[in-house]
Amino acid sequence: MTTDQILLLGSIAVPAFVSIILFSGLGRSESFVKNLALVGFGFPFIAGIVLFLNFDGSKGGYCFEIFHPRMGLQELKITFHLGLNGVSSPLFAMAGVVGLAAGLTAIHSGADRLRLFLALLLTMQAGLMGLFASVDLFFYYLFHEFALIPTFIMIGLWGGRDRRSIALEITIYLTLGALISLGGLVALNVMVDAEKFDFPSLSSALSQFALAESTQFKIFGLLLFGFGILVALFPFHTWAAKGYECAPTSVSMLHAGVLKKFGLYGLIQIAAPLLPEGALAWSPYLLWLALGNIIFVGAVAIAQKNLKSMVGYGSVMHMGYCFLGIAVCSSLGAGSGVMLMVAHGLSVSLMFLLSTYVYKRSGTFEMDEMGGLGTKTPILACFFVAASLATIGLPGFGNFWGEFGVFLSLGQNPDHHFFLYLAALGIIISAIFGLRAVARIFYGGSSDELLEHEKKNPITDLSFSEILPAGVILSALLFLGLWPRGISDRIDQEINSRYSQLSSEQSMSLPPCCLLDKGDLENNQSLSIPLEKIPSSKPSAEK
Amino acid sequence: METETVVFSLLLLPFLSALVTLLCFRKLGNIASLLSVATSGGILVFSLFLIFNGENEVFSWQTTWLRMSNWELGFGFLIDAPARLLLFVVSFVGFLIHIFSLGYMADDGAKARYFGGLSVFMFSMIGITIADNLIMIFVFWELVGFSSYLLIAHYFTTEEAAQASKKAFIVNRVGDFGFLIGIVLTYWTAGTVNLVELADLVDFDPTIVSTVLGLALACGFIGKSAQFPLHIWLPDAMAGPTPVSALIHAATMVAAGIYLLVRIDFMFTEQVLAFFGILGAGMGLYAGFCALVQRDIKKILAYSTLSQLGYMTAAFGLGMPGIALFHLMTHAFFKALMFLGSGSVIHACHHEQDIFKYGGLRKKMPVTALTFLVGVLAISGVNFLSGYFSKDAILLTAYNTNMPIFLILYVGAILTALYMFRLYFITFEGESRSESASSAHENGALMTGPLILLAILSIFGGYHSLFPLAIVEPLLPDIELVAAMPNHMWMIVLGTFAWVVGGITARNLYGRVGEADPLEQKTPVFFALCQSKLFFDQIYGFYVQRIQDPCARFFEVMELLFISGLMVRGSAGVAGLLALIGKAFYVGKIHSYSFWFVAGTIGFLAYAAGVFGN
Amino acid sequence: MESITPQHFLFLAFLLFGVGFLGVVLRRNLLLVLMSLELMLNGVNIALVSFSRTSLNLDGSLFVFFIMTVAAAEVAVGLALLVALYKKRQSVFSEDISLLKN
Amino acid sequence: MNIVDLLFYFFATLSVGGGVLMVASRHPVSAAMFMIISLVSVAALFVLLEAFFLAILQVLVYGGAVMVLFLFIIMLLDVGPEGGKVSRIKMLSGLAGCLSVGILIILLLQFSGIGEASLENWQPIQDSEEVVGDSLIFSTSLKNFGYGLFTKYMLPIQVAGFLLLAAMVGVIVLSKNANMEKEN
Amino acid sequence: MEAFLNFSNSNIWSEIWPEIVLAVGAILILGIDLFRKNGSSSSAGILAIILQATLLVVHLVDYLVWHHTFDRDTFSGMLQQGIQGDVMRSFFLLSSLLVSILGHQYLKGKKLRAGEFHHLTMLATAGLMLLVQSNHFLMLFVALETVAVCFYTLVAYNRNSAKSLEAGMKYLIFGALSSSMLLFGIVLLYGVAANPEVWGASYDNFAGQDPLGFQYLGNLLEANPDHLLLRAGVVLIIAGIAFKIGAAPFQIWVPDVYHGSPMPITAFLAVSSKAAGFFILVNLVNGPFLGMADFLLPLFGFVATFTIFFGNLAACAQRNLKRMLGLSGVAHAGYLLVAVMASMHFAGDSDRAIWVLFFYLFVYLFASFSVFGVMGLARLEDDTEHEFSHYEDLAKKHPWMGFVLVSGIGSLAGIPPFAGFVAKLLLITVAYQANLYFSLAAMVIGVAISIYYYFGWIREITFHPKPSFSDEDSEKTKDLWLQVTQVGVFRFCMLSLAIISIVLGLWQGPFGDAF
Repeated sequence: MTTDQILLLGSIAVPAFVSIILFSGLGRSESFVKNLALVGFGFPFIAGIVLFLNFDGSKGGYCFEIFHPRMGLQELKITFHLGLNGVSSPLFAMAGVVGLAAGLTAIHSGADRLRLFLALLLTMQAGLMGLFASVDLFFYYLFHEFALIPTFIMIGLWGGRDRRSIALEITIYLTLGALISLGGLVALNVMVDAEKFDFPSLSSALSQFALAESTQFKIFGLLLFGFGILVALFPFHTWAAKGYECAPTSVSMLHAGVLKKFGLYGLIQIAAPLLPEGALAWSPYLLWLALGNIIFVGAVAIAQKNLKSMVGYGSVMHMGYCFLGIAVCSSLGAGSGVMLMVAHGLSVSLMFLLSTYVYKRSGTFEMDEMGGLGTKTPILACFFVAASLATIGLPGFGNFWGEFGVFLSLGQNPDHHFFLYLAALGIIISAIFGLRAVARIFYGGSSDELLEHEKKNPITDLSFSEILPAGVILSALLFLGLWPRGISDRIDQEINSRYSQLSSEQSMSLPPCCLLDKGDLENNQSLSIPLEKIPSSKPSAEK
Repeated sequence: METETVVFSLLLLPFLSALVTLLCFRKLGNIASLLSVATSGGILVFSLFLIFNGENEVFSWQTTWLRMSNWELGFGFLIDAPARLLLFVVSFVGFLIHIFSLGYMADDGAKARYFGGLSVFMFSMIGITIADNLIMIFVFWELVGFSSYLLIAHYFTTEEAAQASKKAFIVNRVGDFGFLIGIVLTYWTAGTVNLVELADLVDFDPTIVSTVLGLALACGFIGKSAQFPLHIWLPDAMAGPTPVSALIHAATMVAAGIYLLVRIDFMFTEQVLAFFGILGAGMGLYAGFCALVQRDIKKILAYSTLSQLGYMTAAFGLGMPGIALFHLMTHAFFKALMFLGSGSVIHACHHEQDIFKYGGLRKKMPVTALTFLVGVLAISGVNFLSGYFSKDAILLTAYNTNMPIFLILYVGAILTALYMFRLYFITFEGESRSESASSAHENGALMTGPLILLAILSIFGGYHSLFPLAIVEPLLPDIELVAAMPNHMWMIVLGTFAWVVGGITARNLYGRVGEADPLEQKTPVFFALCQSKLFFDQIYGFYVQRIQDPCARFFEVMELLFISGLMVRGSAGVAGLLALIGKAFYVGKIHSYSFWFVAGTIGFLAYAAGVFGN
Repeated sequence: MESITPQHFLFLAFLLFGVGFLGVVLRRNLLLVLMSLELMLNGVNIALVSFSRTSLNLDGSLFVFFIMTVAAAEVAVGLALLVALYKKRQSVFSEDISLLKN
Repeated sequence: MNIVDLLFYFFATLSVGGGVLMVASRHPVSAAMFMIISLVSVAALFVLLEAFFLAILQVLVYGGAVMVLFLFIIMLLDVGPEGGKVSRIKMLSGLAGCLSVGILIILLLQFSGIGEASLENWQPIQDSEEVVGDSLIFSTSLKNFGYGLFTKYMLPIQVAGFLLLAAMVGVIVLSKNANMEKEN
Repeated sequence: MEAFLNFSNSNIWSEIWPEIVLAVGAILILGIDLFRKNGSSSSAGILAIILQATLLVVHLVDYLVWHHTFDRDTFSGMLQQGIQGDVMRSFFLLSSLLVSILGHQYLKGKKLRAGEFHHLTMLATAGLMLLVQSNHFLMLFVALETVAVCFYTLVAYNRNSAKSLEAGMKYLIFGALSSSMLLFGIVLLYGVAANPEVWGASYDNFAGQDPLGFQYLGNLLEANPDHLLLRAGVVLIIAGIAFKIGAAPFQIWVPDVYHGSPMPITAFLAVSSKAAGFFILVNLVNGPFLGMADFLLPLFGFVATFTIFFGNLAACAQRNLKRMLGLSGVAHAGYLLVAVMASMHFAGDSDRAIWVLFFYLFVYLFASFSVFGVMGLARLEDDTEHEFSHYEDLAKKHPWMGFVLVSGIGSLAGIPPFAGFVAKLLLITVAYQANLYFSLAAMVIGVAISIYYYFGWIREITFHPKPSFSDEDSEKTKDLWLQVTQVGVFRFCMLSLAIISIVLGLWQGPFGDAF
């Protein structure tokens, strides 16, 4: 085993092991618990970053593979198979970053029964790291469940208002989603006669015996709606805002930031490449639903007066872009979707973190009862403005590239132009609610309620332990925004090979410049063939 | 020195300055301000180096920024003639305004934030200037919007600034929405967004461009340059500090829209150009009327900016991008001058902005008054001042090519003189009409120095031959075209007539005023009409309050009612109802249970007998 | 036995079975319910014996023997239960024996 | 119609009639009496079918043991006729019961008409035949009966023994005095 | 005489040695109990536990080490023995061992006599073991009735409680009703099988065949899948078995009987009785009834769907936990019916689905006994009235009980780390392979609904009932729970059940690749 493989395995095993220690009740002192938990969150972070940097996508496929054929159900061809590829390694690193931030927040949250809280959160972290590291589809699902179940418990135990009923509702809703997607995965397992139940085997099996289009349509539909419920696809999104509003901050961060990417990851990495015809057949419907996310949920977000539910709806809204990226069925769309997933994971967890900071100072999430916090907490205001602008897709933050790429991919096919126009409206909608929140919370004068609250609880600016998690996430976002190539190259390499089937059908609509050599343009006198006559099948990838 | 090193330094200097300010000097306003001013000085030096070093050649440099599937985005620079001009304007005016800010913001509590914001602005503005592709322009375009947002919200504790900053950003986003779509469409029709390649491609195959594409791209310009119908944010943006208004909302950022048009002028069809002509002329006239009745000194200047931007647009629409740039340059000088002058006045009068509360300031602030007068004369088109050359070039072009546009522009010119002289007379002449005005006195050299420099430029800025060729190179072809046009004499007469009429009318009307506006007393209906600004603010207010927010609430209700209610709760309710029915079967009596067995047996046997059609 | 066919016996068996079922469904007296159950078993017995006879196969008749054993055992347990219940509830009517319900 | 037919119809009517009367009678004792009539007529039908041993068993086990047990319990508990007035709900549920069981019976009777039995004459019983293989031949003699039980059905018969044991233990458990257990 | 000898020689009693040992042991326990007139009856319990544990181990060693895996007919075709029967035998032995352990604890608490209890439990288990191996309808009937008679008494075992007696009465009446239906079904099959010509069934080679044996009936049904009388017989038999497994529309007795029975017997009913029913059903539909698969599948589909929905929906509204578990058991029966359907679909390769069924049953056993075991520890006034509120904060008061209970519920609900998830996964897989999409959809919806009540219970156990910022008076409520720390064996058993649930969820071992 190389160091990298140990890191990969450790990023799952260390948090899991720490959480077992915490569950078992060893070590009484609080500082021991906190330090141990820090180790549990720190290791995946370091592993994520190191593996991200060490990742070498030039060969394509998976790196740092760990394979164990005897672990898992032989019957269903399930094997234990870990590894990272171009799509999963950025997400893996993102999970590490958000996990550390959430962990730091939890450690300093002062929740009662902190040991249990940290233990559950670490279980979740282990699941999240495992999710993105799994090559085998069953373990991918299993790790997701490992991350999902602590969420319910944590919402139920440490949640806000109505936590018990909301925990129940979310549990039922998400279990339904998880079951449907499990059904889809099982269908894939059954229908494809592959050697193993992981992506490479499935795709090589499918390349020999492709499934019929109707079968693909059904399986993709199952996966789409199953994953869709988990990702809060319109109109199955109502659990999200409610749940995030109620959940403790660290849980909201991990769930909205990382866990929710499970479904999108599944669609981009597995469903669409394996079932290209199914994806194409579903694409028109998915486009409409994604539009529902952007326009409908966006409008709902505008109407919110509660900060946390606004953030919740906002995050649901931005999921619509990722779905659009999937719906266009091109490598550009999917790749941009992945970039957006990474950036969105960071930005939305930052938003949840900051709204809790605001809550700590103002004692409320109602935006009407705040105002003028900017003078009292300039650093918080600074972070909040940055996070809001990141969320609404300001260039310089990672979200912009994802969104822009999605828009660009929508432009490729003239049939999608209608969706391009409406989806682009989202940049206005998100600006409206994002800036409105900033204005209501930080600008203007303080409301009477806030002044009243301030008398009892003096408002202080962010402390170092609060800046640290926010700073970690924000710098990651800035890195993505300023040097998008850092992740786009990896994603591109992987996605291009996965989506080769899909994009071959769309090369017709490639722009003329891609079909021309640059040299021809410069001395265009020598070019005597009219543009129309250039054969349209000439592939673009051969640059 | 390698050119690309210089370009990178030029771009990164303000960025680093902003970053350092953010991280280290948040609480040390003085250091931050000095850093920022030094930065702007550095920018000026680098810019001049670039302008004069390039031997008038086009410099371009490129690297891959992002590669995704078949989309490859370069991060590159293109420093050609228009870029040099704008680089000069931005760095020079920017530098002066930085210096002015030192005085103006001397006792502000949040100097660090202010100067940090200025640095961000310089960074993004330079980015727009030297970007070599549309997506990069878009990136910096948005960043400029962000810095504008940041600086408008400088006095964020006031409700006005909070709303204005939000409005500016959102309205700009509306424009960017179209711009974005335009870029996407451009990419998929042309296959590139690189300006040079695009130009070559259009040259090679003119069918690529279309009216729709042009209009979509123009949306960005409309938003940023505050043209109809997205002009509403600019007057509100005056809530920011005055130097910011001078720099961003008068001299540079709003002009970036025109610059964008110039950069992609090959993308516009005849129809789009005609549209620009009408749009610009209309804006010139409309903003003039609005400026005529304003009481806030900065708002008058803001509307005047709108009007002058209209002139530039019209010039571009008439097919004279060089002239538009020319006016951009002169306008940058005199409008910055006037804004800074107004800043000087405001600063002296303890942030009083109502012109009817001023009066008689000429004696108390002679330098400011004099330089301001230069600005007024320049913008009114007084002969042989800078504004005269650029504006008359526009009018002459219009006269020779498009009579209706000329007529509109000409009325606008008279109006310009009228409201500018009105501003001058009410502010500087007559008696002091308030406590703050009477106690005003001249500001220090940090503030008057830039005024004087700008005044000199406002006087001589129109003589393009005075400038080094490297700067004015892009103007020359169009200026020569205009010079070759007929009716020069006739235009001199008409031009002189315009400013004389405006000036005399203003003298008569406003020479001696009280607290009330004499125009309101004489023609109340006309005044009210002008004051209403054709109800645009009301329309937007109506849209927000009566359409957008109710819509959002409606969607929220729909969500609660149908999705969360009917779909989720409803299915839960149905399940609950069924559960209760299921529970109701359990009455505990044996004979009622035995009915299930009867029913089951009947059902099974019936199935066996084929009753259900098997 | 000339005109009597196995159908006749089957018919009779069904009738007895049905009548027994009717008793189970209708009667509230648990004693009578138990009796009705016996009646149902009797119906089964008739059918069995007639089948056994028509096919000259002894298995059916042997089966009857077992059914009788089972019936007796069931009745014994049932009546013991009934007596115990009666001691608790002073009733053998099914509407009185309905503690277990929602 | 010969005498056998007549006997069949007679006993068939008697057994079904007894059953119906049993179900309909209000007093448990009279119900038990009707039940005995029904059971004995079933025994008679067994005789018609030449299953003499089973007929005797029927009378002994059912008529003798089971029904006596029933009567004992009826006496012991001193159960009276089913109570009081017939309420509307009871009427309705009774009606529904009759109706549904009626449907059930009709449905069942449908099945009995199946196949158009081709049996013209009942085959005579060959008592003397030796038992061969797994199939046991119908016989009136006890010998064959015992033979079947103790060869082929050896295991079931043992299990049936345990069944009776279980029933016995069950009855003991259920009828032991509760208080005595408490003392233990 | 020669024939007699032939028959006798085929009766190799050693083939059913576990059953014999159990039956003899049962009599032994009864005898010991008789002689110990008033002593504490715990010795009977301990004896039963030791006996069954030893038997279980020996039996496992017997068939796992000595590999009696071939299928064989014994007792002149009464039984068919083989690997599946052996697995089910160990299933019943394990289950009855656990019932004895639970019962031991229970009887001590209730001060009830132990001898008869263990006697009947062991007899019932012996009966169940014969039941699943029977290859002949007469054997099936007799074994079934033996089990039933034992159960009638066991359900009413707590004769001090009117509820227990009432449950016994209800179980008896409906049991008798359903067994007469089953019987009638058997008789109809027999009637046609013994003389096919009379009933217009086409089968000529019937001489010398056993008309109640499975093989012959299988051939007959395959030849006459449209014969109405045969169909009536088949559906009546299925109706009788549907009662046993608690499938709709014969599910109505389930909650009442579960409600009134003593806790160990509830578990026994839920696990063993149901498992036996399912195994018979699988045996029948893959043996004699296979020829009618096309006829039966729609019926099963309807029954499974109805069962799933009825069980889950009715369970949602329950406040009484025993009733709720009963109804959830109904829902589980529905899921298992899907596996039964899948096994019919595979015609010829039905083993896959059957092994899935086995795995599910084992998982269900572990989970149910965890749940009922912990529930049996509650010291309630009336031990049938378990409500959600009794379980408030159990995990905090008694972590190990909370752990066992949550693992049991989690496994029943099919939450991933627990074995129930893998069982459901396998079930979904075989259902998908058999193209049972409609039932699959019903199953998925049903599982989602079931989360409501399972999670509601887990919520009570783990989530602090009051908001975390105002937790006073949690000590005020009396602790309902026995301190069973001193009962090491019991605690050990419970914990190992929970751990097995988790281990099976992560590593399926022989089940993973046995089939």
